Amino acid sequence: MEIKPLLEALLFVTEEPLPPAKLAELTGAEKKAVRLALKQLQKEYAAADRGLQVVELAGGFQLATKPEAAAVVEKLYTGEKSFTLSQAALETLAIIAYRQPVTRVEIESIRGVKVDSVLETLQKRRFIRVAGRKDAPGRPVLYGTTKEFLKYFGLKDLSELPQLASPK
Amino acid sequence: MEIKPLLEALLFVTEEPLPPAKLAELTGAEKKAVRLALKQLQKEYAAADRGLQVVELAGGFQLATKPEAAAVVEKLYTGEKSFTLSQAALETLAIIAYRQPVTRVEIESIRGVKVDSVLETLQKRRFIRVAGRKDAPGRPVLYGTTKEFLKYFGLKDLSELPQLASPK
Amino acid sequence: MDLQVNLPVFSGPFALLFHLIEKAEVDIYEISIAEITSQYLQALKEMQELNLEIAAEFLVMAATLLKLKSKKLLPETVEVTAETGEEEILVIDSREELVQRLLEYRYFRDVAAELRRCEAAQKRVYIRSLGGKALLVNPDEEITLAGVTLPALLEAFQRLLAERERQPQEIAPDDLSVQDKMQAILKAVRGKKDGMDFRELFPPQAGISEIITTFIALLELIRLRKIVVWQSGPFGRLLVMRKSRAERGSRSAWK
Repeated sequence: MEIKPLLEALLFVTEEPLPPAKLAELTGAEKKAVRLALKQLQKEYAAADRGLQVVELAGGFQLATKPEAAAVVEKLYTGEKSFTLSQAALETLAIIAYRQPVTRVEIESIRGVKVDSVLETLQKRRFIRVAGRKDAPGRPVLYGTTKEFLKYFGLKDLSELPQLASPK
Repeated sequence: MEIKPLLEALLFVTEEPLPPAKLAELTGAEKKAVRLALKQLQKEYAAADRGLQVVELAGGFQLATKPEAAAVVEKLYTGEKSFTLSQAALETLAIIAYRQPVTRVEIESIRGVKVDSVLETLQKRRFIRVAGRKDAPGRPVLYGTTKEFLKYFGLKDLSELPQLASPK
Repeated sequence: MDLQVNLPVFSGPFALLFHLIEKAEVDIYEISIAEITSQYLQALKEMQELNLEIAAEFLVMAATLLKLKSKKLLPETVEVTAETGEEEILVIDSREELVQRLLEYRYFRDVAAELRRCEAAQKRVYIRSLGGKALLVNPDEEITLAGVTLPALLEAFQRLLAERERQPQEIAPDDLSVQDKMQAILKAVRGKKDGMDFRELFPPQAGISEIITTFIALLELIRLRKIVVWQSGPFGRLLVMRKSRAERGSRSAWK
């Protein structure tokens, strides 16, 4: 089998986005050939008469449904994906994403509220992780975002975060 | 979205094969139109440069990988780059598979060599497990194969293994 | 109780302050401490009347605002000590600092709104999450082994082994590898259009070790989908043949 159909099969079965290096390892092909075939696949699936797409998430690739098919897919899976993050969680994530690595106190001073329980929830959901300790009195824990965070928001990498004018 | 891409998305996400009637209900299209679009999809995926196929199973339809991609897909799932069992391990495994439950001494008498370390490796890889103890002097441990063993050889489940009577 | 609450649940005191500033349509740089303080206190009162739980930080902010307000009324030199007992989250010493903090908060509030949009967009995209089931998506799996079930194959092997075990044992060469045997089997079935008998794979002179090695090689080849084993009828012979040839054959005839 050629490399493109092999990639198609892998992007289909995988539960996690697969980085090009991993795809090269699995197929035994050159990384360059993998990238080329990925581009080709992406283009083919982009056609209007296709219901799927090749998405790039958290540094990897994966097959997924197109948003236009969501209504029909949701009929099949009623009640799924009902989970939405609270405003408090979202604000906290926003601060961590842009200011990482960041301490709890720094987050609290921006949001004006305690964030202990929000941090706990976000860590449980694996949206954030402990990224080290700050070289400061008490050596407070530093937080950073995870791959799970990127996947949840459909982002390739951190550079894809919405670019807003900096405060002031 | 047209009906074909919608079907493609549905055949992609579904866990169970979807019958045409169900597909018609989900997409709101005529059953006849569904059948036509399914035919078309099936034809498109049948092309040699595709790694997936539209399969008809138990009266329903579903996307699946093509058999030619199976080796690569399995590599992803076993997570072992090029794991192959050693000759000694394979022989031991064969004896256990068809003679189970079997003791270490019985295996050794067939293979003519000590199998302590092989058994340890196989147990670590979870290909075999302790299946009980033999009602004999010293009550030696009896070994049997596991689900992992079946998966490695691409077999469905343990119930497919016949209850082989002990030899002699 | 009237459920027409026009106060949404605020994620923090800054969020409430922003709500008030936006409602009053005041430029953030132009806020008057006196006005914002009275509006803030009024909002807290409303929240209390609605029996909404008010987090401690909202009260600290109230104290902070009152401190700023009184500071403005007093001569610069007088030190105001509005002891809050709270942590340093909301230590704000001047109107300018309050504006600064509000701006910073607004930035992240806007980012959060962007993330909310991303969240909504991603919710419309579905991936497969069938886990291990993905391994079984190959419907040919059964056909690969079909005609023959694993039990049938193992029974055939067991019979063979039992037969040979009765024969005098010879010293089997130890250098036979499964890899070699796999090659040998592939070579043996090559060109055999109708497959070859399972038993032919095991030469009469083969010892137990070789039989086992051959059998494992056979399983490996089935696993790798290089060969298939078919049974010609319920009690017929087991036929081994190359996968590619089998594919071309009429598969349904064997179902």
